[in-house]
Amino acid sequence: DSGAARLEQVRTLPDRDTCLELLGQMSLIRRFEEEANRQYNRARAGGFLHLAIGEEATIVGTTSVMRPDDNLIGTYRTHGHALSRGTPATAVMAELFGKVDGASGGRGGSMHISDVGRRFFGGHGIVGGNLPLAAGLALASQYQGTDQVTVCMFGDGATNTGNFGETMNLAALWDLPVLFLVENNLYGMGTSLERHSAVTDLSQKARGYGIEGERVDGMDLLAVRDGVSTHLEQVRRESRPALVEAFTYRYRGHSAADPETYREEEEVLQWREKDPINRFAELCVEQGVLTEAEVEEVDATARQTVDEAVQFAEGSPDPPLDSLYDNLYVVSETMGWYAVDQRSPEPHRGERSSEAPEVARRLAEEGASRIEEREDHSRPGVRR
Amino acid sequence: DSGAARLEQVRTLPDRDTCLELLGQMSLIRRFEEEANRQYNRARAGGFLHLAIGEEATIVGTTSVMRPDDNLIGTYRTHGHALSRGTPATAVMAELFGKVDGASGGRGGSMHISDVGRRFFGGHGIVGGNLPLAAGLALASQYQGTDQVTVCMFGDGATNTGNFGETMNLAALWDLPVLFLVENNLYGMGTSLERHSAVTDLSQKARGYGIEGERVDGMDLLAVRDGVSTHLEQVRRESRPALVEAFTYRYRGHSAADPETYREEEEVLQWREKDPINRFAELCVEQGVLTEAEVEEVDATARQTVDEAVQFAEGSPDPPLDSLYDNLYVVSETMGWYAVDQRSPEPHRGERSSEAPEVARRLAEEGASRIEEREDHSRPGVRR
Amino acid sequence: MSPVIRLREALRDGLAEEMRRDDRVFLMGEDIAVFQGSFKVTEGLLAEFGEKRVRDTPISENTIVGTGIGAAMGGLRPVVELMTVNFSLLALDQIVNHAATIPYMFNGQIRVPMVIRMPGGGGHQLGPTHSHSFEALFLQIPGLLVACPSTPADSKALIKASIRDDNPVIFLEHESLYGLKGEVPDGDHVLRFGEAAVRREGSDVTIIGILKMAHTAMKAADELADRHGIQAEVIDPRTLRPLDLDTILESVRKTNRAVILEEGWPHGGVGANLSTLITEQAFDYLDAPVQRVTGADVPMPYSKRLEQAAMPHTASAVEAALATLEGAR
Amino acid sequence: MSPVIRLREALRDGLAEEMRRDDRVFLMGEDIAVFQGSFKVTEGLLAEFGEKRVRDTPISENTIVGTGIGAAMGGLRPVVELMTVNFSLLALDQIVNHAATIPYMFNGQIRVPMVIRMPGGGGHQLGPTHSHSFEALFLQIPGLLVACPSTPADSKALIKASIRDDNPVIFLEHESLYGLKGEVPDGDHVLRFGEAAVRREGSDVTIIGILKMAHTAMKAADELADRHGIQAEVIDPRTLRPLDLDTILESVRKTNRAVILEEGWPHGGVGANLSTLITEQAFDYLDAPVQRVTGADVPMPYSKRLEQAAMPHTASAVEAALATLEGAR
Ligand SMILES: Cc1ncc(C[n+]2csc(CCOP(=O)(O)OP(=O)(O)O)c2C)c(N)n1
Ligand SMILES: Cc1ncc(C[n+]2csc(CCOP(=O)(O)OP(=O)(O)O)c2C)c(N)n1
Ligand SMILES: [Mg+2]
Ligand SMILES: [Mg+2]
Repeated sequence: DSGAARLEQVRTLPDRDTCLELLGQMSLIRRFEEEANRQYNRARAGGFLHLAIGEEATIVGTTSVMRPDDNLIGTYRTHGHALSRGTPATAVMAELFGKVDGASGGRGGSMHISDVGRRFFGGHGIVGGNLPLAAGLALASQYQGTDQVTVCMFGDGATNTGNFGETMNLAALWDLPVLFLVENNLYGMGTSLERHSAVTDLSQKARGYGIEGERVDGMDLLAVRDGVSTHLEQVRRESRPALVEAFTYRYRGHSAADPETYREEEEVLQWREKDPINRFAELCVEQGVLTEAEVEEVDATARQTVDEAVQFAEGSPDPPLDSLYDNLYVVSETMGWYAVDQRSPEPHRGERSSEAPEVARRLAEEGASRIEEREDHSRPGVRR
Repeated sequence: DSGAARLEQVRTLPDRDTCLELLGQMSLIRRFEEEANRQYNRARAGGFLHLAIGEEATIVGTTSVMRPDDNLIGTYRTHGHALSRGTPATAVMAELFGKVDGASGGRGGSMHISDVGRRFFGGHGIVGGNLPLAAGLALASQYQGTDQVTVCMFGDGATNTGNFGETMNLAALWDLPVLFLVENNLYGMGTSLERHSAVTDLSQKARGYGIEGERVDGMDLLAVRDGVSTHLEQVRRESRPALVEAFTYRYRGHSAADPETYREEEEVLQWREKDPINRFAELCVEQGVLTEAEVEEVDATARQTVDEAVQFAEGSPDPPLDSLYDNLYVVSETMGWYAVDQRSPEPHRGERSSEAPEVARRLAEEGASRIEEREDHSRPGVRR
Repeated sequence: MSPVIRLREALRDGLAEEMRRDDRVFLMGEDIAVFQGSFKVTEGLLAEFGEKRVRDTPISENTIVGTGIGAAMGGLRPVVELMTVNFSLLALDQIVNHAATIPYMFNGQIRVPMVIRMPGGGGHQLGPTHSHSFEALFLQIPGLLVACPSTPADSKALIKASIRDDNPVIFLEHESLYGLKGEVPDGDHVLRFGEAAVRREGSDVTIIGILKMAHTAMKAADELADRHGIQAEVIDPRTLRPLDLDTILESVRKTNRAVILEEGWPHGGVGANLSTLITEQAFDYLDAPVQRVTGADVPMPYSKRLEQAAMPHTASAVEAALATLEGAR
Repeated sequence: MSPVIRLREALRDGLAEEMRRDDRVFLMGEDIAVFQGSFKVTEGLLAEFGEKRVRDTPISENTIVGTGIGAAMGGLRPVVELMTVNFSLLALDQIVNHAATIPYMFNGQIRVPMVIRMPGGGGHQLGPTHSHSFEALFLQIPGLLVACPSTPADSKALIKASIRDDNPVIFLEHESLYGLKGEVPDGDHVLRFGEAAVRREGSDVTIIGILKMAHTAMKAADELADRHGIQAEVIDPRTLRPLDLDTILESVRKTNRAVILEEGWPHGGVGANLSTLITEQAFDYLDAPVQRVTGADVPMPYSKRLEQAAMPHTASAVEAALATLEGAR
């Protein structure tokens, strides 16, 4: 197809500064994810942890051709998306630590990173849930007459959700300026593409709804940049949705708790051969744009940024307990008050924000019971 | 396409008895729907009333090539589907009247006709809701190793529901023996096809999920029979799903309460030209299979069947009030009891079945208040 | 005297006024534009505001709501109509996991100023899939506001408040009330959330009802006065989130008795919640257990006779009120 | 003595035994086969029963449940796993408008014998979209049975009952309890729906809790005894539909006090329903208003500290119990 054709031509690198920038972003994502995994195993980060190691070219290739005022929305695997949009590693790491300085104030965690100021609208835990939101963001741009494009990133498994068909149809019907970017890493959790999707050429699914699609090599930064920018600008020009399927792979398990019994080590090794970061770095050196030493330096910088992020996150305080009910509602003219206890004089325990500190004190005493829980079930996904 | 091609060949009529049978079924549906509308306007039938006048060839063309042990499931526009599956007109009319002898015991009404004995699994009020049910019925056949096929009928508007994409994918992925039959009558309520679906060739939507589709002339009984039987038997042989799009039209409003401001009378008249019943009757006479007189007689029989159905429905009693809670649960070994009042000694009013008759007596006294309601809002869909 | 109009017209006027007032306000939903709304609430709005601001959608509930959420995140103020509350079950993921959650989850970085209108309720023989009352479901969800007006004036004032408010609002309408006529004052009247209305003063028993049941409560109060010489105080909460519990408690502390009317199912219902709140806060004032009058615990049957038997009525409300007074007189 | 196994193993054994017993029983859900279940409940079942009876599905919640319903209508006995209860919101239309409704709507012509398993609950920092407790939502729906076991033995006996039962069953599991060990008697033990367990006898106050809260109730009872010399009776309803109100009322009539623990949101919750039922039926026996201990009225925050502050704990239960006894001693 045209994509494959173009692939051969686009071996020309952007200017040196851009190359440094791109390599830097991919390296940062890689090192950040590795560190996040360490911190998770040390129980500094809780919940589920979904790493994008191996998908760096898909992420950076996409975000690097977006305009700052374009919108981005993604899934629960979006540490890298935030980083490449410019969210400081400190804020992302602090979010994993559940700290007050986290990107979402410690409210969302790994699955719900957000940075609205940089037009990264999250970070969503419900598979397929971000598709209609993307359509809405695009509708807002269209309605307001701007030429912003909304990029909506989701996985191969998400193409089986009802939201996929509904949103493809609505976006096509209303000519919404949205680019759907499928991060096809060949698995939905432990279920391989051909075992979860009747049609494995995912762009064909979109075509059924009148949306043009193209597959790009998600392990090749230049190919992703070329494919995405081409469609992104077409979407911007013609205000019509498009779908790009980036063929990529996650080296790690679905989440940090994944025993990975569903695939062969051999398969993972083969994909590691195509490593997007090495591949790009080698190309830069080959073409004399960067030296080996500079490549080393880029990686060293990434490592240091991540180390600083960890220090920052460790130093950042927990959200204050009396902030428990903050930002649940906007109080205004039309809704002058709200009360977690429905204004009852004797609130039910656990309902009144001012009681939170009390609850906390109790918890301290209860430490034992909670520790026992932790031991036994704190990683619900893991076999014991 | 192949359908159009074949269309020209299939002008040969089946044997005389079959012709009589087919014409009889279409006439019965037509006369039944007309009478249902009259009864609705007399408030003998309540709720919403969705008529299939104009769609008789699509219905009969499909059901007449199914085996008695095949499964059928449809929408809220399925009086005709039940009739052509063999459900007595008396039972369907009694259901519209909400009587105890109704096909669903008066529990379901016009939108929820059912006749499980004849493998008509309803009659479903939620658009798109019957698609997964059909996949499940087909799975049961596959699991049990029978060669039954499940036919799932739904409208053009239903192809925009999340269930459509989800079910197409699952049916294709699991090779389920299900035939999806789209009754494309060009409108979802008051919204025309091109205003609700980005792709108006609905079979293309299914192709996106790996399901072959074909469009047939839904106003031509022979074309429907040919197209459906071809795909039905292929589904049976190969245990793979297929989709047939019957291009048809409803002469009447979406429901009896529809002012039809969204389409031109002219358009309706043009479609009436293609009337499926006249068309088939004329063909039968042309080819000397039936005489004018016989065609008249078929219609007269249909009218009489409908008159008898009305008499039967009028004579059938309301469901007894103390049956209000019947069939809510199956009581058995594993669930020895259930109580609408949670076995409380003093049930909340309206909760205990034995109280229902009391409630009824009260209602009689309250007549006035209810009548006022009727006047004012008993047809919520109608402008006042 | 203010003009007398129907509730559906009051809603339409409220929508139109807010659309004139704020360009960011737009409507989307199934058959709201060309068809003018299956209950004719949006009649005439396409003509006045055009296709950009009055948008027909495909039948895609979860995506319609989700698109509204995204549009709100993008700076617009969508009013989404779900044709009936029965179909909101298809959109509950977007309503709960997204609309209600995002402002809190992203720690106030962004808001979801949208309204989701939903007609509901029984009484028209629409059968088991089309007769739900889900007030009790929505009042559970933190992050949502829940409006349930019962009069034309409140409907207009509350839809205006809902559109101006920055929180996601579930706006419940009762299909039986669209034709209801009432005085609606001209001008820009906005009703704040969390302010119950005392529809009738009385000292013997407090009767609480929302939507259609607010009217049933008034009928019951009249009958109690006429036939039994009992003076009931009638309260219409008007919004369930936030809930004006103070006004309710004040009344119950005066009457020492309460009856709650709701059309929905009995278990975990609006009545169960209110009964618990009242009992917790006014236990020592209660001379009798709070009584609930609810719909029957069954899917709504189609048969008119069965449907009416399954629905709560004035007579049941009167009986419940009398039960709270047993022995008292 | 019976073997001691973990709750997840008890569930798996129950599933396996019923699958051996009845060929019509099969499992379907996301990642239950090759991945062996995200909480490892279905571990080993693909190996024993093969792909026909242990089926991985795409991520299509509404269709997964609907396909289960259709298969049940077609004569099979599906056990559908929704990966977590949080995603059940996407399937609620099929659960409520179809599974719960069809047997009634079609007047008993057909049944929907299926089980829908859903892990749920908070405490693992899964954040606002992944920590829901929806017991209060499902108990509202007529036509459904609702099971919520708290021990390995009950889990096995109830999953077996659920599979054999001809009604659609919502089977709720708590993610914190999968690792819990307990004695599970060998052999074919089936627990009937609607039979609460009295976990501990006591005369001073009745504490009621389900799922994880059943254990919190026991801890609170121990603390009440050790530190305050108060004897609490602890009841685990085990099923919410039907609900064994008799056992609860019997206890409350004895203790004259009740505390209800639940992890979910306070408004319209399990506690609100139980508190109302108890107050209505045992008003004259109550020496104090029924107390509720609930989760906080917020989407569940990720921060461990905030999450723990939002969840109910033993200390809150103890305090609530003491509140019912204020003045009494
Ligand atoms: C609606 C919904 N169902 C199930 C899940 C559980 N879940 C989380 S991620 C995932 C797999 C998604 O796979 P894919 O879309 O390919 O994205 P990937 O994780 O591979 O990036 C599943 C099933 C969920 N979060 N939301
Ligand atoms: C999920 C859902 N949304 C909306 C409705 C209201 N509604 C009933 S029929 C209908 C139009 C359906 O059109 P189509 O699928 O083309 O079937 P037709 O009525 O034309 O036969 C709508 C919107 C519904 N019943 N269910
Ligand atoms: Mg994937
Ligand atoms: Mg149609």
